[in-house]
Amino acid sequence: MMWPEYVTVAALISIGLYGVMAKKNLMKIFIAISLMETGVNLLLITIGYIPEGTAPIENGNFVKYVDPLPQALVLTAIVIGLSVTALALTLLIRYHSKTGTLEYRRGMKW
Amino acid sequence: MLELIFTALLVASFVTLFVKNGRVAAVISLIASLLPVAAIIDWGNEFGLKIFSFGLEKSMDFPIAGITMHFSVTALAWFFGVMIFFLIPPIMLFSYSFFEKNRGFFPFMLFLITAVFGILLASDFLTLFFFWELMAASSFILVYMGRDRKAIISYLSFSVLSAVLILTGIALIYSQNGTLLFSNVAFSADEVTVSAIILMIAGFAVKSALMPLHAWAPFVYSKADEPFVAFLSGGLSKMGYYGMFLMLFALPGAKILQQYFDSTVATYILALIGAISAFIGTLLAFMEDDLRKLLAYSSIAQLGYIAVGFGIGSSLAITGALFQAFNHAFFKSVLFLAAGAVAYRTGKWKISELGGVAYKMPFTFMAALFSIFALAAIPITSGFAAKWLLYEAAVSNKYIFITPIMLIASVGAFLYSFRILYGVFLGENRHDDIKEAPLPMVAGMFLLVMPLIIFLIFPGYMLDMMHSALVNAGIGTVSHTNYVISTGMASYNTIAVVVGMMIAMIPAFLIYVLRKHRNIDFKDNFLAGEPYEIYGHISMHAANNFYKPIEDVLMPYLRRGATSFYMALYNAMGRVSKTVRRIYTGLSQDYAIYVAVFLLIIMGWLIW
Amino acid sequence: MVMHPVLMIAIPLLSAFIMPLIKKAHRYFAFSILLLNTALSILLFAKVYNEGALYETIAGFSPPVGIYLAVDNLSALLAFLINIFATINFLTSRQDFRFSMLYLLGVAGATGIVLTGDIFNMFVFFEITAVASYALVASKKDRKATEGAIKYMILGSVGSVFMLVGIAIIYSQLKSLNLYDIAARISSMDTKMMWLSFSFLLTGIGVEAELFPLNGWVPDAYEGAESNISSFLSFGPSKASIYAIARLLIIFSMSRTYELALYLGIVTLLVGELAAFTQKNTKRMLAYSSIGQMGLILIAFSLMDKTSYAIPAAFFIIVSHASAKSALFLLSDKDGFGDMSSKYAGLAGVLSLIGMPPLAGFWGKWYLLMGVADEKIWAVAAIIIFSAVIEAIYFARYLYKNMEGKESSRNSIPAAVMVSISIVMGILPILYNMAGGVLNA
Amino acid sequence: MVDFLIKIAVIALYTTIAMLVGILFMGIGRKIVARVHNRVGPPVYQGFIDIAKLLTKKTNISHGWIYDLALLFSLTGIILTILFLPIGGVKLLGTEGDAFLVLYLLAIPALGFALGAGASGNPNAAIGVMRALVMMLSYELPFVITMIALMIYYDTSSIAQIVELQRARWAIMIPPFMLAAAVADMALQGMLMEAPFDIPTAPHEIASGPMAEFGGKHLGSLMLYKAGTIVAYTTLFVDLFLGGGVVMHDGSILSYIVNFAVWFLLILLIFTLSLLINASFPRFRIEQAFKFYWKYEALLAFISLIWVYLMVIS
Repeated sequence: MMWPEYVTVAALISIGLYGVMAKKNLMKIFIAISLMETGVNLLLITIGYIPEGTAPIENGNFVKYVDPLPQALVLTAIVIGLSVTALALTLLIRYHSKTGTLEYRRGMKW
Repeated sequence: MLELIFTALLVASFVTLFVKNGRVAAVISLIASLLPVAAIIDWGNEFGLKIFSFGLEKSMDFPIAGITMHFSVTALAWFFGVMIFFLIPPIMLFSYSFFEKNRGFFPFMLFLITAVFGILLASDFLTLFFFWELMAASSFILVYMGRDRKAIISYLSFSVLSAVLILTGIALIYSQNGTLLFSNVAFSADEVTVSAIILMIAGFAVKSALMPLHAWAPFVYSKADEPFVAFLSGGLSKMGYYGMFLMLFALPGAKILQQYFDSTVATYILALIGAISAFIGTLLAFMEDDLRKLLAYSSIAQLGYIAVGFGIGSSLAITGALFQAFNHAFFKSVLFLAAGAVAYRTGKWKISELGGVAYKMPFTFMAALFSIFALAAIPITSGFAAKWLLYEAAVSNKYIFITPIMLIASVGAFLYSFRILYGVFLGENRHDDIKEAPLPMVAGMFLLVMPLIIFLIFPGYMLDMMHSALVNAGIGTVSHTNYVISTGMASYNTIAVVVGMMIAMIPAFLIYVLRKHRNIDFKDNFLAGEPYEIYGHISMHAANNFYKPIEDVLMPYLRRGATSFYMALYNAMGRVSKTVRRIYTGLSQDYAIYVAVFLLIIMGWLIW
Repeated sequence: MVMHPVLMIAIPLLSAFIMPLIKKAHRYFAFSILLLNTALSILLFAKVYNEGALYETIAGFSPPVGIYLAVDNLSALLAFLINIFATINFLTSRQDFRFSMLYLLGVAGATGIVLTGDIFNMFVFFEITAVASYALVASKKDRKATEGAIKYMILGSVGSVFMLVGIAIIYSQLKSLNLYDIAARISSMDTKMMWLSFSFLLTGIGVEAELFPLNGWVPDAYEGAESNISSFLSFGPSKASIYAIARLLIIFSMSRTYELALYLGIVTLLVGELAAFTQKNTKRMLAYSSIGQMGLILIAFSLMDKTSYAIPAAFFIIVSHASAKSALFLLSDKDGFGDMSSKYAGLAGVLSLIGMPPLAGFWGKWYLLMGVADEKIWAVAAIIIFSAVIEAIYFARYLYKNMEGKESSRNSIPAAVMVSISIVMGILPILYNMAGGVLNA
Repeated sequence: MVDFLIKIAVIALYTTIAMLVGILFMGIGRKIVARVHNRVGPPVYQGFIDIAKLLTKKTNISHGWIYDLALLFSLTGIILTILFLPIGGVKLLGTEGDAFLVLYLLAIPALGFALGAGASGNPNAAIGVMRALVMMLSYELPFVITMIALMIYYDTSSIAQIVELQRARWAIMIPPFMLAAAVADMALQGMLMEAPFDIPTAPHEIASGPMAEFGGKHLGSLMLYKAGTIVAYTTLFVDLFLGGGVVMHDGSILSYIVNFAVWFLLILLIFTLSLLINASFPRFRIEQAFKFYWKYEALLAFISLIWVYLMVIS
């Protein structure tokens, strides 16, 4: 049982979610989202991790190794997260140029 | 051959969509609209109208890959076909002059005809419903061209209501029977079938503008193009009754209802609703100032009688109902067309603004006069025979509520008849610069008046035409000769009425002929020679608030009608909607909270 | 003819990145790619229809480890729909090469969601579509578009995180990402874990599939975006996602999940239709109406385990909604129907949405109510009737409001073509052998 | 053929007599009202003088063919109605139609009259017609209900048949029909347009109401129509409630004469009753009349109908 990892995952996602729910500043919201993504990446890694396992590379000592698939998944997820963050930042720049602030003010509603 | 007729109608519809000139489109439509008429005449050889035959098949299975649409003509469909398709060529003739530009009336009217043709020929529920919806769609487009907000909203919503009710009914029947073919459907007296029948009848009642599902009719009738409204009131409203007849008698729904409730209460309610429609419709009609709205309420009233007939359900009543349907198809079409012709020349709809049109448009007036006689059931047109049959049926079944309501509604018809006659056609001549409607219009109206006169003298022919439909449905027929209808209660001899009238006319005629008279403009008479111009600013036409005294008495009772109920419902829905929209606060933080809460809730629900 | 379904994903994906290189001819190039993709989807459908469901591995790994495409009748059809609508919709584009690029990415992603047989792959395609959509929404560059895109993005990212959590939970239990493999072994999962992963996945996908209450972004993004992009959103990502939810339901094939989906569908339907009822802004109204329609589709899918009408019903509602709503969004770029074709396209679109023949919506309504009546769920029937009437009212108002238009829309011809697809599908429901067997039973 | 000619002759004879009786009644009516008012009044044959004068006038003015329709329709319609009513047990065409037919035939002259009034172009005439029509709507409701009660009781709608079935006992002898007859008599008051329901013609108010513009042969024929209505309505009442005045059933010549005499006395009685009410009451406004008929009269009529219904089904 690797409870510290899972607790960390839960904490990261919860903090991120709290940030998304509570923060007014858009930058902070996107930081919170990044936090959530990190949390879920950690979750994936943790799932694939086997205590005292080696890297999944054939080198003679190929008996107990960590699951390679989650690592591949995490790589993909990180890339996606990066692209989302990049896009988010460009949008924030535009938002700032349109409204002069990053504090979210209600525009469209109902 | 049958599919050729469908194809030809659709092709004509498609072609007219691209014809800009109204006259050309009218000619194409007129020719196309003769096709179903020809088909009806051909089938007439089997059902009692022997004119000519070219050997059209009577049934057809039309497979579209996996689904087969079943078509076959029944005696009932044939009778309704006579009622509806004979209306269309005169209406098209009328439209020849009415539309200079083709604004979309002709293509969708032809589409509508195709749909009606399909409904009448359908012999399974899928085909019926498919064409029913096609009818709703194309008639909605025609309503849409009337450009009125209330008309569009009410027509579409009521059409959809009717469609979903019918569809639910069909689905229930299918789930009970596993078949959609009329011939294979076997009803049994259980809740599902009974609710299916009631749902479908409610759905059909929307189309026939039965109260309280009539709220769309005044708006639609008063705003769409006149030729279409003539067909809507004359033809399409009968489709609802076709469906009802199908459900109640052809597939014996009435018997099932009777078995299930162990009494005739369900059909009695239908009859009562019909009578109340007739009554309230009449009251609303004579207080109306807009000519088309008046005619709309009058349609609601006159159509109510048909429901009474179906509700009573005896052979007498159903004969009367079908007869009334036939009459209404023709006289109401003429009235709407006449209203259209008047508006075509004067551009006015308000009765209080019209007046004296009869002096300039005598032929239009004559056509309208005849149909008003039919509407008021005066025994010099066929309108009386139908109502007479209904009264006989109601009295012989000892319906003590329905009979007086029907009768008094019919008396009320005199009131609005006079409102039309006086307000529009008689009284002060306010239109010196108009002339008679164009020939095609007048010809169209007179063609439509013809049946009313023929079936005045020979109501027996009408009863012969519906004979096989009634026999097929297991309903007896009324004993009759060509001109005598006899029931258990009394008999009605049309020849006696006609000959008696000729005899009775002698003294009046002698007085009229023997004493010469000279014509004087009425202004000279009652103004006693004073120049009319000094009264120019005073209206000599007592048409504003014509029935004001009785309106004051009745209006408090009629104000809270079905329409205001629907309006209240609409407003309430609007308030609910505004509340619901508050959910979308526009704050992403709130949305994130929703997501989190949703996650927690479904997690909780699933795990515990 | 060698027909590998992966081509349908790979070709637009690759050509999307070629776009910046051929700035000048980008529109023709992108259009021909979309056309090619449509042709491929027809071939794919023909193949699947004749030979049955198709399972193709990619890059030589065999399942359950390798990436894997699974195509059955419905997914081939949806791929076809997405591609053909994308092709037609593309005709209206007036933006620069960046638009073409993002658009192709979005189409590739949506097609991928439909065709994939691997749950992580599905996630990746979701992200591709989503990122492309965020950017597309924002491409209008005004304040509203930016705001809509930001909201879309926030919710979409949260959703994707949840989806990934769900995938991780499944993987931790079954060590498999293959949908069929998961479906086969789902019962061996720990029940709590199973429900946990289902909740996360449903929440994640539900954001894209516009389910209530995850759809806060929908009205804002649809309102803010350019009209052809709103149109894209309504036939592309949303339809692919609702299909993904249907697959999810099949995988977790439990009566509780279907029940949940039914409730969710009903709530979504009611909220969407009611919210649309008084909405004055046309695009927003159409967006709310989309939400309602998604609810209807979900209701249809939720009856999958009970009645054979469910899938045809859902399919026809999808067709009707994808074609008609997209057409209406296309027409929403101008106030009112300025010319004949937009008028008739608008009319036909509305008639299809409220289920009138000969349009696809008719068959959707027919099969749905047949299914509901078959199951005798009266409350659902009543709610469908109620929402149909509500829908009729606000669409009638929409038609009235748009009756007169000063300027004719350049989108009117593509919109008319889109609607005519609904007509074709309505007249020939049967091409797909899905409507069969009802009358002949 | 001979039968047919005889029938035509009988019809002609009876209608002529009926019209003459009607004209006579007009004179009697004026005399009675005058006596109640303590005046001398015109002679009993004043009606004949008036009509003869009007029909022989040299200057006749018309306002077009629709205006002439009034003349044709009103006289034709009322004579036609009389043909379908059994008079003193003689069924002229009474077996060829029924009570419903008679109700609707009565509408022909009314509508023709209304057409003429409308065509005369005088707004006062239109207002008069409006009042007449509303009055019609008012009194028809109670009247129709009583008629339905009779039809249900005798299980026939034919007036001739109803007269036949009253051989043993006149309808008015049966308790519920006493009530019904009282109601119908009040309705008759409206039908004859006597006070308190005389607002449609409103003799002292708007220049004779609908007839404002009529003169010469038109007015003459309208007076004939008025005479006809007196006979028609009172006969209808007598046929429905008083057995048509039939007291002898053996079919001899004497029975015809006796029956005719009884019929004459009965309609005179009914008419006199109506005149006495007329002479002693002021006038209702139109909405008051409407309320009176639809509230109280209709209620009473309905009570009698339910009473009859219960009698029949038990």
